[in-house]
Amino acid sequence: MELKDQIRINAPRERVFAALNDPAILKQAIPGCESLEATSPTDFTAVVAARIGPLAARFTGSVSLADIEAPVRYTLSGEGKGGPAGFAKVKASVELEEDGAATLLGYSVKADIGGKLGQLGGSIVDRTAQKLAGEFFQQFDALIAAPAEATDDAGDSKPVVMAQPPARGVGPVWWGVAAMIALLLAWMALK
Amino acid sequence: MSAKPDDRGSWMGTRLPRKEDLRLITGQGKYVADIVLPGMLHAVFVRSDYAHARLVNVDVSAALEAPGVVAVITGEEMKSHCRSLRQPVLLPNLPAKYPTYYGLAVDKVKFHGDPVAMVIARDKYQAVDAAELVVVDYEELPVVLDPEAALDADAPRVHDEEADNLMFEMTFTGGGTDEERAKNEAEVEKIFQSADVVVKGRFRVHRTGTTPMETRGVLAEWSASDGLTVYNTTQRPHIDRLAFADILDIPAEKARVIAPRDMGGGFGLKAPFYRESVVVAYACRKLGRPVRWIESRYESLMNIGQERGQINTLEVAASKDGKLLALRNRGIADVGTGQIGVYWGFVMPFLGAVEMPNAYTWEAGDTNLKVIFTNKACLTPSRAFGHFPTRFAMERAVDMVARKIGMEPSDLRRRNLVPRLPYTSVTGEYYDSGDFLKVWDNLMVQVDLPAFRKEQAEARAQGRYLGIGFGCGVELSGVASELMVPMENQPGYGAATVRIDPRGKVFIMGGDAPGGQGHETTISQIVAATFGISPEDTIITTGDTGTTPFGSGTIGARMGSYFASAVRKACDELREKITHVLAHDLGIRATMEEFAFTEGEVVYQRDPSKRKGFREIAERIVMFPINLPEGEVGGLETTAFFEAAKPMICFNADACVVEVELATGQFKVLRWQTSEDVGNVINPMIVDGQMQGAIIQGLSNAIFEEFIYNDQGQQMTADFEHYKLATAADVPDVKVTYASTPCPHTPLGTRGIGEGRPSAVPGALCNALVDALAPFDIDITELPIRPSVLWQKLKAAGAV
Amino acid sequence: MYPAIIEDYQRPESLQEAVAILSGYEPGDAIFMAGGQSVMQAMKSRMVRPRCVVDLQSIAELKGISSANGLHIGAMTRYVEIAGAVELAGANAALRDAAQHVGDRQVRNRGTIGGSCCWNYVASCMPAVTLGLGAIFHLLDPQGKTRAVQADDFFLGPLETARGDHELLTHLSFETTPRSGSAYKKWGLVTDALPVVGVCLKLSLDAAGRCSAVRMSLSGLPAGAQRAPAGEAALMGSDGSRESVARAMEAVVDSVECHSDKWADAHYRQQLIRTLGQEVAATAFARARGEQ
Amino acid sequence: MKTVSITINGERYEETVPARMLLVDFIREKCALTGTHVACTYEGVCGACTVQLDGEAIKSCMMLAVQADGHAVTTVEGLARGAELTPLQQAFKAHHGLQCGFCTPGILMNMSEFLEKNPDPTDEEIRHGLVGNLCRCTGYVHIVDAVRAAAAQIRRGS
Repeated sequence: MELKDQIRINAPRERVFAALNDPAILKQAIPGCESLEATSPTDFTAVVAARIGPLAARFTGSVSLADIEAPVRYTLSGEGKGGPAGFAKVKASVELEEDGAATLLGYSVKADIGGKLGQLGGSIVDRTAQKLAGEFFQQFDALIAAPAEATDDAGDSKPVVMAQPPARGVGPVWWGVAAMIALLLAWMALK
Repeated sequence: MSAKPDDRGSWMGTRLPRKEDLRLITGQGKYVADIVLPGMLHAVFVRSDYAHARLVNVDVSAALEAPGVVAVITGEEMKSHCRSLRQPVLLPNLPAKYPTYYGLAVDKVKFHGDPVAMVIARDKYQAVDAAELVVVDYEELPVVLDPEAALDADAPRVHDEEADNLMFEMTFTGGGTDEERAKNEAEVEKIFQSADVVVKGRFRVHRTGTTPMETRGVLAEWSASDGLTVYNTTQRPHIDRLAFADILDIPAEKARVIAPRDMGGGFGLKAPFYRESVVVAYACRKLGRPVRWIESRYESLMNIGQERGQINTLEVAASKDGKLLALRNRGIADVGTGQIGVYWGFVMPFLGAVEMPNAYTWEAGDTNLKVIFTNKACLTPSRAFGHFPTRFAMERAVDMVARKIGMEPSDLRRRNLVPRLPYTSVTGEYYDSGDFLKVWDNLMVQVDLPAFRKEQAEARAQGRYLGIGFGCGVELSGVASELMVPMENQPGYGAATVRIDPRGKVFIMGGDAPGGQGHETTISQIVAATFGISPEDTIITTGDTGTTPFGSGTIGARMGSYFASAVRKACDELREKITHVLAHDLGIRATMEEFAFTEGEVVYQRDPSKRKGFREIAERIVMFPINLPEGEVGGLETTAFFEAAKPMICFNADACVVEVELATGQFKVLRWQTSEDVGNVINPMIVDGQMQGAIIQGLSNAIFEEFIYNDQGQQMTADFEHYKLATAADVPDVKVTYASTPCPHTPLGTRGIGEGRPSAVPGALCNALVDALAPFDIDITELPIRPSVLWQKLKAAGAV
Repeated sequence: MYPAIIEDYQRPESLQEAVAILSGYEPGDAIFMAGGQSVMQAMKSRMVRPRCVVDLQSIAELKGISSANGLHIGAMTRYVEIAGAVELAGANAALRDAAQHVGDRQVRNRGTIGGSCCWNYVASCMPAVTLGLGAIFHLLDPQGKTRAVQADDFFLGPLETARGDHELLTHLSFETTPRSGSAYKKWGLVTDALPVVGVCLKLSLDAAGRCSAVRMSLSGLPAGAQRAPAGEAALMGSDGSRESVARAMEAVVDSVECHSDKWADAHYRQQLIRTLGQEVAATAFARARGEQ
Repeated sequence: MKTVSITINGERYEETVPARMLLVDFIREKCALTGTHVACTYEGVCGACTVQLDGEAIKSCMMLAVQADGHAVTTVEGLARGAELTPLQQAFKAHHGLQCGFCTPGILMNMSEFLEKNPDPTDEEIRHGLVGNLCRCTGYVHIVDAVRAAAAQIRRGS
């Protein structure tokens, strides 16, 4: 499965990159994220309790970062294990581009799923992954763009959630995790 | 409803309802999953999620702690306690790379579904619970899936110990030396250069198979005194017995295999020797308790039943008046891991290549086959063993020639059928007997082609697209030792023990193991006809190595050819003895031929007042063996063997009519008509059923079924929601007719039938579709053929 | 295979009892079992591992079709009953079209309309048909409060619905509009398989025989049951001519996302939308005119 | 564990079983009625386990045993009365409607209810009725013949 898109985030590039490195923000943005921990400067684990409709599962993912070129780009590879359900592997790259005061965030993800997860995932894998990626971005945008909007007097202000400065070296784990959850959910979404 | 013997009092050729049926329609059948032994444990396999990975660690500690768990077996344990499955008894005498492998994966997993561990628990639900707790640490390796790419020098290797992924290569034409083959290639090339017409296609057939409704099952028990007894869903119990003994290092007399009397279909899938059986047998010996494994459908679809899977690049040269001249084929078979004993995945494509020339005469041929390892499940035999793909290619190519020269495909076929037998094909296959033209002409009478062409034209004028398609096939009627010994390292002869008891009841023991073909009924008819008794008075036992004579199993249409012939031979030996004693008792000099066995009596035909009841003479010989002719002893039991000097064949031809809806490419098979040479028919009802079943399997394979691996080698079709079998509402009625020629090489003139029968189907079907859409000039060279594919072709041709 | 351990099984006899049992569990830990023809697949493959199964079979109020005061169908009404219900004509005949071809006889003898809609599998018929017919879903919560949800708001995407964790779907209600007809047809590779694509159409005719109201929905696509507003707009005013239907279906094809899988590629799905659209339109118009 | 009481072929079975036990396992293992078969994993597509629940054909692998508590189940063992086969069973024998017999019990249980609902079916209706029962041996031809013949026999008899 491949996902590729570019989205516009209402915040300057440095800030977007920093937010992508902020476990607190990411934890809030990732649907169902229970924990997000760095095990080394470039390795992270996350536990996500995913739920779709009647189905629920807990999923453990690990992600490694490479080619970090702040605040422009990085790549990551991750693997998620769903126990007897199978596994998911993710390779992703992201690139941030300045667009005035905002940032264009381009991403491409290649994910492979295996075991029962993939066999029963069928054709709705992409859709579910896209949906979750969409949810993530919506939340992410809301979390980091809100202060800027507030200062712009741009209507309803949203709560400022950015509570603490980015932890050093914590990378954009959301990628792998979001895609992996998506895959897990796709697996579960089958009859 | 009960059938009667014919006018001569014979049961041969009658539509006798089956002896098997009463127990099966009342729920009294005993399949392997119905057998329960005291203290029986349940086994579940943990299988690889990866198509290719190194096994870093298999942690069974949590599983061992789980409720109800008795043991967990790993590959390391199997390797240190048992031999590999690469045992001489399971190795063909053909030059191929034979991987060494064990009951469970060791070091590496090589396909998605490779067994890694086996969990044994007191309760089957608990066994599944515990299997989830086995933690396997994999180090993923790159996969090789495309058989052509697998030959690249830098392709990942499926088996580390081999230099490359080329398992087997053979040229089937031209002779034994490189020089002879090169000369042949040049000669074939010359024919192609000068031929009026040449057609060429890359004919790809997907992975599909036959999928019996009963999955595999193994129940093994161990006793210190008797050794190992295995109830196994197998078509060849006697070979299995030797394999168990060799692999587990058990004295052969302490190994017994019983194929349950009721087996839910085999179709070749149950003919190999499987590694799971070894693990179950090992576990029962280790634990001293019976262990049973019943395969889930999920496992079955991931591990076995995958066949076909070939790409044949076939060229045919012909003259403009429709004479087929030469064929040239380059075959590629994607064999998967090659890790299935007896067949090793490559024996099927091997035979498929041999059978490619089909029933046509050729001046020359040049055929080569490469069989290639990939990270997929090993091909397993399935009915139409290896030649479903080659025959698809040939039957399509023949139609392509006909279209190119503007000839009716049926006329072109008839013109090129081997006119007289025996005949040896360009690949060296011997066709012993029969009359292909008679079979063909019968088909054409059934079909009435001129009437169809008229119907087709009228329909087309109304915007309806009907088409007719033909196909035919030479099939092996059993497999002679001449072919079996090199191909499977096993004998081809048929063996039967026949015993008559003092009540005149006849017991027949055979080493084969049927799975629904109706052996009990068919054999009872032969025996009844031979002794002039009722089929009710016969008892057939198969499948138990402890009580039956050695046999190679129920494979390759051996029933009507070899087993039936052995039974007849054994009966004849007993008739000889009976008439010898009877003549002595009657005080006459008479030969066996002068007696008739009829209606429960043995009658001296020159003086019918001289007669004796079959039961009485049986009782006399078995129970009162005194005053016998000189040199004769009491008892009525013998074992006979039947072997044909040369391979034997049967022949069939198909025609089908389809209708295609242009707007969607959806099509319906309206009629399916066959013509068969099956030799003398023992029970036409059973033969009809075999043919109908085979043809529908062929259709289901060609249209609905497909084993799919994704680009990571993940098997994506492991349940019946994803691997679609045809339902009753998806397939046509099948009308079977006969134009038989008795086989001169079997005592009853019978031929074995059914094994190869699906192979004519995909060609006939696709020929009909192409015929229906002739105005748009489309072609079909790949299977499966589905509405979406047909619609794309119609769209590309501008039809929609 | 076999379900994971189920700690408890309950078979309540009243609606209140049913919602009360479920409310005693964390979301997802207890599930309602209707006909079970989807849930059992999920439990046997261990994708769903409920602690408690609440079997709805003994609640009489959940069963049956009533047309006394508008059309009501109990959530536990089985396909076999819907398939044979002669009162489902005209505006709601599509329910029968669908129910007659769900799965197989055995599935139709167990499977229910409510179970199917609450499961909302990505490729299934009943969600699309109830959406196409504009059904209203009636939900009951543990406090005894009921609420009615329009089909458009009920289906949130594959496997997700507006039903709250502790709510029970009690019944569905449908409009019985005069001079209306509906139809549903799907295509799958084998007979009565899950839809590769299915089209549901419901329309009402004015005095001149032209479409005055239309709802159209699709099944089998990655979005799950979905409306086809472009097709609806294009069909307004149509007299049912092949040309007008063709235009409408082309609008649908242009506006929905089709996917490729092993059964059919995206282009073929689009073609099925066109051809099935013609078939259901012919039937729906005929039914609206009272011809069927 | 739950104690259930299920009447199978007229005989009441009271057993204490885990809630997760499938009805088909109850029938096969608790009651030792092994005529009902299993041929798929979780998908419930093959129909080999078809029994009748209160007279209606259902797949016993798609139901928990506890759900059948208080109900009446008929399995293939309950079709014949003693030695007397039903017309459908007789027709399957007479028309060679089975080969390996693995799918047959499920087909008999489905078709016997089908014929009660539709005593005079067309071939197309028979084939449609059989969609929930996969058979790999026969190609369905003789099965359709048998059901058609049984229908005629039942109509003549009543």
